Formats: sequence, structure tokens, C-alpha cells
Amino acid sequence: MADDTKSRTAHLDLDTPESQIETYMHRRAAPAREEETYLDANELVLNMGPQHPSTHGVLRVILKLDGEKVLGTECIIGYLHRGVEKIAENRTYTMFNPYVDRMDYVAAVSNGLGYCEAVEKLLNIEAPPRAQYIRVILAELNRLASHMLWLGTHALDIGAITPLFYTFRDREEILKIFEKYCGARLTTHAFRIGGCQYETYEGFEQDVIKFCKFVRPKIDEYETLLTTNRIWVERTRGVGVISAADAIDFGVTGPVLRASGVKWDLRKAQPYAAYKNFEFDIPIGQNGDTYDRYIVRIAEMHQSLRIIEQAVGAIPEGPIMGKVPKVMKPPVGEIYHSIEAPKGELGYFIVSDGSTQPYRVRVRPPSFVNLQALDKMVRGALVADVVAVIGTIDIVLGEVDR
Amino acid sequence: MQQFLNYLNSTQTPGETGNFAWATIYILIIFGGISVAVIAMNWLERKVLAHMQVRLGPMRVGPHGLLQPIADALKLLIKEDIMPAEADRLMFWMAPVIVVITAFTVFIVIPFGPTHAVTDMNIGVLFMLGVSSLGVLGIIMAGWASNSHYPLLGALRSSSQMVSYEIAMGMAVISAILMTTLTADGAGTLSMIQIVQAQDKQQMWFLFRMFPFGFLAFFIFAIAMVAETNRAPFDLPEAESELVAGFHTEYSGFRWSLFFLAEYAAMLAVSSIAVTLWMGGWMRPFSHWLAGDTWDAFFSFFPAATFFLLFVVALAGTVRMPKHAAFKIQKAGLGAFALVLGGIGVLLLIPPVKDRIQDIYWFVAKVSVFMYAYIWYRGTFPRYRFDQLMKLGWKVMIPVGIAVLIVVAAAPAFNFVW
Amino acid sequence: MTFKELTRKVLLLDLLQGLALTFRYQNPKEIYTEQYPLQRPRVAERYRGAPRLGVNAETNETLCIACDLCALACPEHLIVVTSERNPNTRRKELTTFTYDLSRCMFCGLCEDACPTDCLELTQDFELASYSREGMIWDRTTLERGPQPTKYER
Amino acid sequence: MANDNPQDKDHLNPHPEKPGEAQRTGQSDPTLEQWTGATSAPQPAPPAGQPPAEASPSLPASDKKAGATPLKPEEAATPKPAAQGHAAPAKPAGPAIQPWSGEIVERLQARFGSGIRGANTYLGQNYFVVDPSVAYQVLALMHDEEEFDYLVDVTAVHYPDREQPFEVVWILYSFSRNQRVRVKASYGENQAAPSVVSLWVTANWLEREVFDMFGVRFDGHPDMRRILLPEEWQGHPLRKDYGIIQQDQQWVKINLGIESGQ
Repeated sequence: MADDTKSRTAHLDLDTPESQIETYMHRRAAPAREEETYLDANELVLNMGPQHPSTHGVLRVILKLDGEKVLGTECIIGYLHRGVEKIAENRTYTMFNPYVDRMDYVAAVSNGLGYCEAVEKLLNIEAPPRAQYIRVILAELNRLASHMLWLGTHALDIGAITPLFYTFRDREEILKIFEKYCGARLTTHAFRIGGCQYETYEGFEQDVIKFCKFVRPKIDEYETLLTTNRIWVERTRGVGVISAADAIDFGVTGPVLRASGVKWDLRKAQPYAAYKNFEFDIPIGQNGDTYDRYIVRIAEMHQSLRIIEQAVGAIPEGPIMGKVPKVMKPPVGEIYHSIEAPKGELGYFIVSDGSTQPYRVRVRPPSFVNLQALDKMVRGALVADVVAVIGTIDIVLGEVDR
Repeated sequence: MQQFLNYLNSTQTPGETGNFAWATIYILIIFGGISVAVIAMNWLERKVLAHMQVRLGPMRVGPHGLLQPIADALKLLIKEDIMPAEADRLMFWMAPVIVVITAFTVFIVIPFGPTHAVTDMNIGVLFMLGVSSLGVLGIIMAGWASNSHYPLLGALRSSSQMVSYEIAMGMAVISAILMTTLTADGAGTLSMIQIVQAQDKQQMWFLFRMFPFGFLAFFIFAIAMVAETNRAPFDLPEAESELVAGFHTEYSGFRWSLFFLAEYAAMLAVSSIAVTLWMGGWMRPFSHWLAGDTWDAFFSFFPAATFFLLFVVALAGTVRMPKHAAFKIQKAGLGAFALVLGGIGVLLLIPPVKDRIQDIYWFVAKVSVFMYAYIWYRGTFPRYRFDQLMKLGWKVMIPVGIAVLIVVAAAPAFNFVW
Repeated sequence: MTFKELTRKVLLLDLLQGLALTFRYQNPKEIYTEQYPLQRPRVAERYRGAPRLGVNAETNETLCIACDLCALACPEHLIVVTSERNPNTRRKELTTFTYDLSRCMFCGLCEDACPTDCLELTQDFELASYSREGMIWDRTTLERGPQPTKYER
Repeated sequence: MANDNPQDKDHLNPHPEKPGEAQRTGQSDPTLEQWTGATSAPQPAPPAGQPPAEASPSLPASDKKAGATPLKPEEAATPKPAAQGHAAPAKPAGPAIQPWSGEIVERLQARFGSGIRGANTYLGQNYFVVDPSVAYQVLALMHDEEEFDYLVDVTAVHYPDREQPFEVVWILYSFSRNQRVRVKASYGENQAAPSVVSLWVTANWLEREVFDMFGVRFDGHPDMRRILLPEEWQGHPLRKDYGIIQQDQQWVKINLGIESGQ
């Protein structure tokens, strides 16, 4: 079995003895001789992060370089570990709800949606249709917001500083809708177990439709700046390639998987909330490179707008809160429920012991799993590509570390 | 004293006449002017970039952030001077000095007018190319002396980038120099002043000479000069998202500000060279097409008009400022600034000043177009990757440069000149 | 590569389009920045900001019935309610109410739990404080809102 | 502090005066049955054709087949809330663990016999409980022959009162079948679970995280180090016996040299 491991994971540089890994973690020790400096090594070990402009938070990547060529990487994560899963064990089901917003804080609504649906499943109830439509609209708006933030920061990593401001400006409109709907912009806590806490405000539909009309030309503007720009194309095409088979092997999900050509989206494969009522396409790429991931996400933004427009026109009347017990005590059992978060498959594995507090909540974070493929994607590339690939995986360290 | 002032009517540069006093004055004026230009450029870059990015830019220090660069300069001066413990102290200290010296030395040969240069060397272009490429030494020293990985990578990138683009730049420059031989007397020159005069004699900027080859050469130079000065989209040596700050990662405070100063001075220098070689230097636009006293008089009002325009803009800004107690001082400041601009405008209407300022005005105006372009590129383009930059340099720029050079060199031999 | 693409590439149309876009955006009308202290953001009606304990407008009596539901709903356990039973009316009356804003994540669960609509999260969003102690609001602060120190020269 | 008084958790309902509440307070709600009926339907298009987990009155714990039924003994010690009158009507019709019969189950049972301790469906989700000794073979078979090509997650649950306290859960997904299956196996304190990095590369970090959080070692893992917590961390936080407050006090004392305020 060990041999098997070696062959299948040869690209991971797992053969490096542990002692050696230690050495490049602790290279900060003073050199042995006075005339010897850190630069005397044949391989350059570059410590990128945790305070680096483009590691999107506190990711630390140790790069082993030959000149500028990357020989291997090692991710050191956990700087933002807050023990969300442990917190869950000490909170009731309702009380844990706001915490999930803090994992992937740029897609808080999706996190909340996944959690609420998982607990609802465990309680064997379902949110009323109206609540489900509201959930879909907000989740898709959140997907747009997340993709916009991704696009801005990704472009910034590649050196285009301007798209960042355009995307943030347009994301602001989404946040305004969130603020009007539930009173918070980022960590929304928009949904409750069993439905939604808040009824739509007056003018919600108009706001959303207005936003859709507003944002379409803006997405075209991002494309004007980037899609055909030769520098952008050169920087992204053929960079960080991951094949479909590798992507599946690495458990990569979301746009990264779809860019490799796997047409798989949980919204279609196992529809949750009200997604089965809407028509939309799953954009896929062919090459699985950074450019394809960019194209896929841009296309997803258009598809999200499509879903939002369909949903907003068809919000059914009715209650927004299902019949939930006042004291939430799901029967003994366990459930795994996953949704298609902007970053990939976001799953919640909840074990109930019949009390008011979950016995165990496991979050399957898409960023964490996707980040694992970084090494595969950047090996043999240049330092600048590492930055581009970290950007294109679209990680949020709050979710990676939880 | 009379003799001293008589120089004002001289037709030669102080360097040529050996007028040491005036040379010193010129150097001081250029040094001061560049420093002011860098400060202005700093503010403009922030403002223009901000507006491209739907932001406001600095607004708090002074009206519309006009005093922001000064505040920043002060902050940099009083910052703690940090030198990494394992840095090579001498090299670390020398690196910014070398970079600044080389960046400023180039200005010796740059002609702001037929007489407005410190000196007119007969090898002006060669001197310029030689000195400006020395700047890379300082960058390598900075990268090496920091004894750190990011600066080292930045320095290595910088050196290879500069060396590669120097060649393309040289090709473009040589084709411009070859064009100076197209004048009636057939004599070529390397002197910056005579290059402009050659354009005058040929009644055409070299930009349009042998179209499109003059333009192509200019285009290659325009790209290479962005790469030479390490600016976006070729800012790999200091690529923020990759190498943190590249070769000056370990620098802070005043030393860092020297790098900053040198970068902007270098930008001004290469833009000045481009203007001199291809855009007719101090010549006003359409100097031959729209010739005649009337047109001369018309164009001579441009300097004053520019300042009046700025005056109006500043005044409008003053009027549009919110009526709020917090804005009292800012309003007064901006109003005063507007008045100063207006005053300069009036001053430029006085005949002797008006006549003497023409050359400098047109030169500066042309350079500022380049400066704007620098900011504009930065606001629009992503950054090249290192190998792509090299590919562009070696596989596109240099072959095209050589092709242009061959055409420009060969065409006159067949008496085929347009 | 089609002829059209080739022309685009040679004439740098892709780059020029981008340049045109950024050039157009220099129009000052496009500026999105708000200058915060002077331009106040308009927060939404449902905004969850500073907590506040409601009082009866006429009698100035607190609406709080000291039921402790908010304290129990709070995921961070940052609300402490103490009460004592009034011997005359046999009702619990609120004595102290502390709310630790520094730990609050503004989830709104306390607001939802309140049966009398007494505790609510208001639209006040300026909650900075010079000290950690300043972040712990007592009953007076919660009822009257924070009283910022006014510095005058 | 959180779990000291379960009686008072009844306020955790949304605000009574918010919209939608009028519907909710009505005791007989015809739509409820509708919704619950919809929920208990199986996952969309499971090709293996499991029976839908219908609402049945049998209690979950009564299913003896589930050798690893998640009822944990300490739950009995938890004080039952006394005043539950208001919550009683809303109690959902208890979904039950149903035996799961399908082709995969048959094939696996044929291959491993008693190694497969149980194959069940709960709320439309299928899972195997397997003997720890055959876990790797089962997973390898799932990967190689049953086309479960995507390992969604590896995680664990700690049941301190059990003989083998660590229940490791592998969540598998098959793209071709559009089906999710969980495989569970329990391991003892010093027992190592098999690593599946050789089957799915993605297991690498996931297993490291389980090791980090639970201290469950994975045999054959190429790089069994902590991942989220620093190397020198003491203890494994997601174990039930891990004292958060003690740990925090200790850490603050050692690293900051002050008393923590906890």
C-alpha cells in the first residue's frame, strides 16, 4: 500500500523526508558560519506569507524554487483557525447559525443556507416555498458577490489594479440589498432553521431586478478589461492546468472542477432549495487552466443573474417560516447535506444526539479541499503563476482554517 | 554682472561656452524642477488613477489632497531608518544613492530648448544610454545587499529586464539617429540638440518620418522605456503581488523615498528622450505646417492659457467645495492656489517671459503626455510574467527594431525616402 | 487565427479598448467614494447596529420584563440580566443589564428572542471606543444610547 | 455555560410577531405534512432505487442493526427538559433508520460477509457500517469497481463511552451514479485507521485534519502531521474530553505570561 501511495502521489513531493521539511520550515536559524548566508543554498526557499499581499489572508506557502521555477510547495494553514466545529458542539442549533457566516465570509448567505438546510433535513422539515425562493435569490446574489470579489482580487494579483474597484463598486449594490433585507452586509445571518426570519422588504423585487439590469453591462466591462487583453490571456492561459481526472482525484469542486470540463453542479445534480424550478446552464471549460476558470466564473455570473430573474418573478405567496419546534431537538441521527457554494461543494455533516446541541458538526469546506490542488497546479511554473493560481482557486482563509 | 546676464542672449548652452556659473544654475533649476515634478507626479498619479478606478484619491491633506505628497515626504523623512541586521551595510547604503545619481545625471544632456540644456555633448545619445543603464547597478546592489529573497529575485528580474530592453531601445534610438542623416547636408549627429534641429530642418517629427517606420521605432522605444523604468505592465522587479516590493522590500524611510524619486526621475528622463528623438523636442506642434507670425503668436499664448485653464479648474473646485466649517481652511488654500496659478498665467503673458518660456513649455507639455500614459497603463493593464516579458523583448521588440533599423538604413541608399 | 483576430492583435485593439474604458471612467460623475464623516451613509431600516433597550415614552419605564431570554439566546453569552422580585407587585423587575459589545457579532438573535420588543439593534453603527471597558454597555447606556465625550478646544 | 439549563432554550424561536408567525402558531397545519412528506423523499434520482425513508413511528434507536447507531450513552445522562409541553406538537414524525438494500450492498456483502456490519438508510442517505479491519478494502472496492471516484470528506466523531471511540466517516460520491454513500468504521484509542491517500489524493489533508482534531492516526499516510494547529499543540480539540478553558488558560499563561480572563 505504501508503494502504491508513492506512485500515485509522486507529484506531491511526499517523498521528502519529514526531517528535511523541518529544515525548510526552520531555516530562520542563524547560519553556521559567518561567511555563509541563506542564499548559499542550491534551491531557493521562499516563504510566501502569511503576510504577503496576494495570499488572500493568512495563507503561508513555502516555495522551493530553482531560480523562479517552482520545484515544490508546501501550504501552512491554520492561522485563522477558530475551532468552528468545536464551537458548534457548545451551542444550540439556532445559536450556531451566525457562526457559519464567519467561515466563508464573502459568501455568508451560502454558508447559512447550507447549514439551515442540513438542520432542516435532520429535523425532517422543509422551508416553505416562499422562503426557498428568497433563499435562492439571496444565495445567487451572494454567488455574484463572491465571484466579483474573486475577480477583483484575482485581477489584482495578476497586476490589473482597476477591476478590483469596479467589482467592489458593483458588489456594493448586492450588499445594499442584503443590508436592506436582513440588516447586515457581510455576515448576514439571513436565514433561520425552518425558513427565513425576515419577510422581503418593500421594493425588494424592484431592487433585485434593477440590480440585474445594472450589473450586466458592468460584467461586460470587466470582460473588456480582461477577457481579450493579451497580457491577461498570456498570464492565465495554460497556467495552473488541472485535468478532469486529477480534479476529481483531488476532490476539487465548484468552478475549478467545471473549468476542467466536468459538468457537475450540485444545483443540478442534487437540487436543493428551489433550484429545480429554474432553468440555467452549467458553464464548463475545456483545459482546466486559469483562463478557463475565469471564463467559467464570468459565465456563472450571467447564469446567476438568469436564476435571480426567474426567481424574482415567481416568488410564491405564503409563509416564510416553516413549522419548527420551539426547542430544536432533532432526533438521534446524522445527516450530510451539501450545497453548491460559490467556491464548490459546501457540506455539513451533523450528528445529533437528540439534545438541543449538535453532537458534532463537520463542515466540508470547498476552499480547504481545493487548496490542496495548488501544489499540483503550480509545480514547474513560475513564482508569478503561484500568485495567479492561488487567486484562481478562490480560497477564503476563514473557510480553509475554520 | 552684465556679462553674467548677457548669457541670456547666448545661442549656446552653458556647458559649451564653459560658463560654469550658469551651468550650476541650470543644474539647480533642473534638480528643483524635477523634484517638483516628482511631487506633482505623485499627486497626479494618485488622483488620475483614483478617478480611473471610480475613487476620489487623496482628499484630506490640503484641498483635494494637494499637500498629500508633501506630507508623505515629511513622513518618510522622519521615519525610523531600518537596515536589516544581515545586510551588506555599505552596499545597502550606496544602492539608492547610485540609482538617484544616474537618474538625475541623464538630465544633463536633455535639451529643454535650443539653449536650455546644461551641456550639449556631441555624444549626447550615447551618454544618455550609458548613464541610464547604470541605474540597474544600484538596483542589483539593493537586491543583493538586502540579503533577503524577495529583493534578490526582484534585482535579478530587474537586471535581465533592463539588459534585454536596452537592446530594443538601442535599435529604436539608432533608427532615429539615422534619420538625422536625411537632412540636406547629410550629416548625422548624436547631439540631442542637433537631433531636434534636424527634425526642424526636415520639417517633420521623426515620429512621422518614413511612416510607419519612424512610428514603429518610436513605438518600440515607448514600450521599452516603460520596461526600462520598471513601470506597469512591466513592473516585475517590484511586482507587489508577487515579490512584495521587489528590490526595495527591505528599504524604508528616506532610503525608500530615494528609490521613489529615482523611479520618477527616470520616467521623466526617458520620456524626455522620447520627446527629443521623435516628437520634435522643444518645437511647437505644426511649426512648419502652420507657420507664420500669426500662428506663432497664437501658439505663444498656450502657456498662459494652460495656466488660466488650471486657474479656472481650481477656482471651480473652490466654489464647489461644501459649505462647511471644516472646509474653511481648505477653501482658502485652494483659492490661494488658484490665484497663484492665475498669477503665473499673467506672468507668462509678459513678452520677454512669453518668448523664453515657449520652448520649455512645449517640451514639458509633450513629456506630460507620456507621464499621463504611464499612469494610464498602470490603471489598465495586468502585469506580464517574467518569461513573457523576455519573450516580448527578445522575440518581438528586438526583431522589429532590427527590421526598422535595416529599412531606415537601407532606404536612403536607394534614394527612397519619404 | 482569423484575419479579424490578427488585425485586432496587430492594431492592439484589445489593449486600446481597455485603455478607452479606463479613460472614460475618469469622468468625475462616476466616482463612487463617499467621504464618510461628512457624507453619512444611509443604513437600511433593518440594520443591526448598536443595541438599545426600549423605554416607555410616557412613563420612562423600561419595557424589559427581565425574562432573560435574550441572555439565553445569545450565542456569545454576552448579555447579563439581573432582576429582583418586587414584593408589592410580585413581578420581576430589571435591576442591571449589561451588554458586551466587544464580543457581539450582531446576529440579532437577542432581538428575535425579546418578547416585548424591548431590546433592539438600532441603526447606530458608530461603536468605536477608546477602551475595552467602554465596549461594555450598562443599562443606562443601553436606554439612552451612548453619550460620546465631546472634546472642545 | 451553554448546556446548563436546557429548559430555558425554548425562547430560541423567531420573534413571535414577525410575519409568517400567524401560520406557524396554528396548531393544525395542513401544509406541514406536505412538507415533511416532501422531505422524506429520497435524494433526487438515486439510480440504485432505495426505498424512500417514510415516516414511521419506530424510534431510531430501536434499530438494532445499526451497530454504530449514533445514540451516545451519555445522552441519557443529559437532564431531560421538564417543561416541553409547547414543543410537543411540533415534534416531527420520527424518521427511522431503514435497512438499505441495493446492488452495491449485495455485492459488498457477498465479498466481505460479516465485515459489513450494516447498510442503512436514514433520511434518504445511505451508509455502511463496516468492520474496521476491512475498511480499506471496502473503500478500495468502492473506488475501483463501484465508480465512487470522488471522496467528499473524511471526518470522525468521538464517542468517548464506546469501546472503540472514534468513528471515522468517509463520504463518497459517484459522478456516474449521482449518489452519495457514507462508510463508517470505529477505531480505538491507539488504533490506526487505514489511509486512503492511495485511492483519492484528496484524502491527504482531510486525514491530516482528522489526526489534528481527533488524534486518529492513518496508517499509510505519507505525511501524518498536524495541519491546522501548530506542531507543538497539546491535545486534540474535537475530542469530547478536551478542555477548552483549561487549554486556553494554559496557553495564555505560557505564551503571554498573564492570567487569562476566562
